[in-house]
Amino acid sequence: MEPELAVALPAVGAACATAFKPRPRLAFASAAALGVAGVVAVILSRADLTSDQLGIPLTLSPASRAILLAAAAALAILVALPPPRADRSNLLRWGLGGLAGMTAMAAAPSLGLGVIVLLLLLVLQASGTGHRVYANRFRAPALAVVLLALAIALAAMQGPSLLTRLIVVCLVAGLAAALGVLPYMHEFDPDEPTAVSPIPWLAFVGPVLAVVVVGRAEAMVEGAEDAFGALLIGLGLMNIVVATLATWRTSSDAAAWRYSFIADWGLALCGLGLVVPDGVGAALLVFYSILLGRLPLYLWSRQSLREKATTERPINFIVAAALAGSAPFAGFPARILLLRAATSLYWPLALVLALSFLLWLPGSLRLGRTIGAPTGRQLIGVAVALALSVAFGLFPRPLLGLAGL
Amino acid sequence: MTQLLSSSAGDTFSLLVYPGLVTIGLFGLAIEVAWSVISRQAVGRPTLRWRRPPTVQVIVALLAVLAAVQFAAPFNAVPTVDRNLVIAAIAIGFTAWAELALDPELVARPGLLLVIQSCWLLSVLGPAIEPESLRPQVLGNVLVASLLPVKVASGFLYLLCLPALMRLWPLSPPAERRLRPRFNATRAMLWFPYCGLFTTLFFPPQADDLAGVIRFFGISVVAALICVVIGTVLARRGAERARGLYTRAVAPYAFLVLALIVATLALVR
Amino acid sequence: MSDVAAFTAWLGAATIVLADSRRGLAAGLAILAVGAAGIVWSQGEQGGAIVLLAGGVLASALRFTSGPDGWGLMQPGSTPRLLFVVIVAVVALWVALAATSGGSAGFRFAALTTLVLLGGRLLEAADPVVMPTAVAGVALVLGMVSGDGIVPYAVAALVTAGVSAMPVPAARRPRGT
Amino acid sequence: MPPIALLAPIVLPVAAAAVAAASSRLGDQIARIAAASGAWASLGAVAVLWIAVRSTQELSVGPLGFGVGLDLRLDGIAVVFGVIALVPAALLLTLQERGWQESTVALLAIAAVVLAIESGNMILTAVGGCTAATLAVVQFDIEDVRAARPSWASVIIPWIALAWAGVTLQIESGTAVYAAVPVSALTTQIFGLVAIAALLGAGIVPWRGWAVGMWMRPSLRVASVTAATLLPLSLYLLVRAYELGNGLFPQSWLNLVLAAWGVLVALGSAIRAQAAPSRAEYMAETVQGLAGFALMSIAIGTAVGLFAGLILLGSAALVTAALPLLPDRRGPAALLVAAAAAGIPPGLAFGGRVLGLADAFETGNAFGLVAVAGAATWLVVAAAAARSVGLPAGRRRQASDALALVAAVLGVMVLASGPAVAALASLATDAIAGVMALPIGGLAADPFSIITVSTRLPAAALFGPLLLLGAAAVALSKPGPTTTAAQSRAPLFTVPGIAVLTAMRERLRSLKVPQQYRSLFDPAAMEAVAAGGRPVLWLASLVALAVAVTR
Repeated sequence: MEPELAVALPAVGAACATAFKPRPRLAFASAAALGVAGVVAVILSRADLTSDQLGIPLTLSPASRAILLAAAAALAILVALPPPRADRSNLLRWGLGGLAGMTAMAAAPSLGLGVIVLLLLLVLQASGTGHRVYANRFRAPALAVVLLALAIALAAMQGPSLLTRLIVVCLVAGLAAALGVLPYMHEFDPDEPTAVSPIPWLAFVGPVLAVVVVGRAEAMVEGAEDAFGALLIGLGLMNIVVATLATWRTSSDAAAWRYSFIADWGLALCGLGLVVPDGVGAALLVFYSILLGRLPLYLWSRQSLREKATTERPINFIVAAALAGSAPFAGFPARILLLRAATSLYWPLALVLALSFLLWLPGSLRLGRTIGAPTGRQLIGVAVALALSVAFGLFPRPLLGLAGL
Repeated sequence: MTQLLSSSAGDTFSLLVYPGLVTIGLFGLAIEVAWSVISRQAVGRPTLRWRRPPTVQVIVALLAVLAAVQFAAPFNAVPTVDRNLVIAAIAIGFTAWAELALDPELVARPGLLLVIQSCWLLSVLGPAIEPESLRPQVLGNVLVASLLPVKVASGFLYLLCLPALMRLWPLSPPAERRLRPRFNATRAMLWFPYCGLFTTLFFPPQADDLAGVIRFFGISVVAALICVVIGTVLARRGAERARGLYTRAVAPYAFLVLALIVATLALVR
Repeated sequence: MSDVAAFTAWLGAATIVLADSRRGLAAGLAILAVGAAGIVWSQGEQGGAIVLLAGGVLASALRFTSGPDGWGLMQPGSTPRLLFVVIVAVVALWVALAATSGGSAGFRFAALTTLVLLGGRLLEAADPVVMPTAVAGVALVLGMVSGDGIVPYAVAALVTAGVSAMPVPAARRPRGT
Repeated sequence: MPPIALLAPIVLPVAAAAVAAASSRLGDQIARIAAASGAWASLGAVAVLWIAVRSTQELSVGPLGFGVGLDLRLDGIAVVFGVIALVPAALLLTLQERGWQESTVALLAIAAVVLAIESGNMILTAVGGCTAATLAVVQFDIEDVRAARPSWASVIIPWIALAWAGVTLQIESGTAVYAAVPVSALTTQIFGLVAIAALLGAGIVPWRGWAVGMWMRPSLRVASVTAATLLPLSLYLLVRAYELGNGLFPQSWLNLVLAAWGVLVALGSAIRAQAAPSRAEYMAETVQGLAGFALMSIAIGTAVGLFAGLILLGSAALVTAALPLLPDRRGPAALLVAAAAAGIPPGLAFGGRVLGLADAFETGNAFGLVAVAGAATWLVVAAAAARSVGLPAGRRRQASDALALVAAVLGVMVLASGPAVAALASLATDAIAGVMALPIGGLAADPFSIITVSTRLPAAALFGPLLLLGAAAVALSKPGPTTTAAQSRAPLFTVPGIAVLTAMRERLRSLKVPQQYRSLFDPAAMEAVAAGGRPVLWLASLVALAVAVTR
């Protein structure tokens, strides 16, 4: 019963937050209580437990479960220490809605059902009040859904090996389009509320979606695993190089933050493409650092981004180091795992990756400055994010163990 | 501890008396007089009344004695195994720079001096590369045919560099613009280190007897006199000729010696 | 039967591609639902077919209630869309009959042609009413291709109806990046 | 001594950093006291741990999750490098005025350096080193964000290279634990990565790198602590490479190349020093010069050479601690520190250089040529030091007389400890024996002399009396006249070709895309296309991906 509850409770929580909007306290209390209950259900949904209460077997894989917990933790941090001008119940509404969808995608027995849930999430997000044209908000995720659906349809057919390779293309391109990484970047408006911007695809829903798609893809790309890995690595490298340089050089600080998420995704895609456990572990650590580091820091920087206030205080440099993936922060062990995975497969790839790690530095210095001079709850939040990053950077074993690695 | 005290006593005697401070002083005084005679300059009278010596002379003296005790001089109390060519070469090399640091008025053209000193260092250490030994007496004893060309070439380079290193060239330092000659105590303390090292490196070590002592100091005096003669000739030819000799002749010759050392190394291996 | 259903599904998707107003879009969605349900029925999933048809028809009814009035079929400037519809049909037919096997040819044709047509419509459209209609169609097709047991069909049907029930926010001029 | 105590040298500075940060509201003095206490406590912990057992101690806490365990190992060589890194760092944190933020970050950096040195495996060393390098950059920016500092990339590259070497070792031999890696696993490629880490980790390069440039900052607080910790840490990697190779590098030519590189570094530093327009710029080269000689000595590949390298690193540590304490004005302190760095006999740097050069000669072959070059470089160093006495100060820093006195005392310590070099050798024998075989008869037969292949260095018997005589004679002597700065400013010599190289570099830097082609390389336009959410681009990408995969 746990997976069903893990989906239903946050969904009901989001619904309560919406329904009780006129009474913010009640909305917050009910959504928070149901959200906590949903997280408990996720914790209780072990990989070896399959529930069939609704007529379909629902299971949470260890990796999905670990990322769901990290996403829930990120949401909890953001609700406990909300960014300036952010409404807690609104944060909860969007966060719990996303969490319910992510859990449903992760628990779904087939990729098809997962994609249907993805489609629902995309419609829900597009229905929010944003600054971008409605069609533009819709377009890229909808393309992702179509491409993934095409992959499922092609997988249901038999044919020449070319067919499997087309499935590979549809899966990888669909995943990239859903995330909004290169070459399928979503349109971005710096002034748009984060919940309806492309950021949630990159920083909240994306990790679970990637784990689900890559996990389900194994059966669909039989015989073309090499092409699947190579395509993921190729896209990953392209995203690393372009996005790190763009983070450094782009004119808008908010856009720089968006590119920095994409650059991290480059690392994750390389890790997923390397298919060995070290690569997957690296990708998971990148996901953790996105969810528990980069996303909260981005949200806490929004105020100073609006005010265009950049400072050069110690906290800015330490945040920059954390964002750059330097030791002792969480990015460094991810990079070490990636290096080992790449070296074990093809050492020139490790060389390219090692050199690419340096591209994070200039952009991260820029992003660190945009945090401004945090005070009060923001300062506590930044300190918590940095502390978590150091803890995972020095001792990531519990996180990887949680994901079954 | 007893061993330490006894060897310290021996080394202290070597530093202070033979072949150290006293020997350096007497040798230097003699050669300075000879230089003044040959170059027809009145030697300045050393002032015999006690006065505090300038720091520069003290430092130069210390470096000189440190170098001198490394020599293969007969009756040297420092055990042969304790002598080290690098210590001797570097200690002598430091003397010029002690002067620049503590009394820059005494140093003419330090840049050129550095070039010449490098050439001299090559002539001192070059012959030690193939034997792979730093014992001065071992290097003096090298008479292997295949190593002799390097030894001879290095010895010649050593003699060419010596007048410049002893400031016998006509490039007068800023402080020498006075008419009345003065006794150059600093230079006097350098005669034995340079000439003794030449004898040690390029001639077989002498036995610990009177004949050995006479031969050792005889060769050193001859080296000093050759230096004095070259210096006199340079002084007559003028500053420009001297500078030309060292920049256009000695430095290229040093490269030739280096090439010879490398070739010998390659051939012997 | 599956061949007729496949043709119907293509017709529904083609109608969604060629229509710009609520009547046309609703009709397209309904026809697509019939075609998809037919395909599912032909695979022996009668329950799923009924659920899918119900979801599609409900979505079509909801679409009928909102959006610009009229049919808006093949309005001036829609020739490229017409060509697109025909070319996709021909290519999908070749792929379904000559290049692939497994399942019925009707299923293969219907899946490929509807997904490509609806995908093309999603990329090309700018109207806030067209997008959810095309997405609802995609949900129907997703139910058709991934259904296994009644639940996936029910979920797909619910999502199809839900998407059409979503309010369409008024579009604003984009700012910033 | 329980193995868990091996954490103490790392935990103590971290705890002190926490105290320093917590006491921020109480003013910087408390933080300064905490910083000093933390650094000294770490040093004390290392000393106590070693003295209590006098043998290698190990602690394995278990896997950390990224393929390595928290393996700590305190052996002799780790103790030696720990002391060399911690003594100057502790001195500087005690004597220099620092804000609480700087003190906190400096303590964390020190803890990271100790972790890197105590680490039992290469990857953990890389983590510690990368942390220390990152925190050094943070310190530089806290101190003065406008002043020139090492680029972040340049200090991170070596540690990424080391991490790569570590994971390659894991793949090829199953482990990166120093004590467990099979000798055959240290291939030339892996050693190349370790060497890159060692050379770039402390900026040991012949040109004017960040290791020299950081000494030109208006304030030397962070530069001194960074040099004190990162220089020994970097050369420590080469020593560990000896341990991995059972006392040898994978190929003997690697020893020669590294030794030659060391001489080149020292020569480059000496050439810049002899042309320095100010004393500040001269002093900026002193540590680099010592580092070059230390590298040359360590690279020779013998126990004597390694010991000489350690002696030179020790001298560099004391000079590093003295440099930021020197006042601008000329005086005995500056003279003593310059003399100590230049290797005036019978100082510690003199003994180290003599041993290194002698060892190179006795190793034979091309090492003899390297030794001749090293000796010539030493004379250039001496000339530069002599010239520096008359140079203008070049910086406007105020240093109290008390600090100047401490600097002078440190200079005297370097100059006066030459006679003790043999005693140090007998202390370091066990440490050196842990990484390479000692010569027959050991390094030092007794605490008074050091045995090399062809000679014996009678450190106590010769240098002792010379030191006493020198001290007495200098005390009785009369200082000479002072120089005029104008004379001293002229370089002793200029290297031909330098001007041409500089001009070429400037020309390369000034190269730009011609105006008419700039539109082709407009990043903003490219970004607009990529980020515009354009379906045409997406479809084109889809086709490209399909073509790429189906070919």
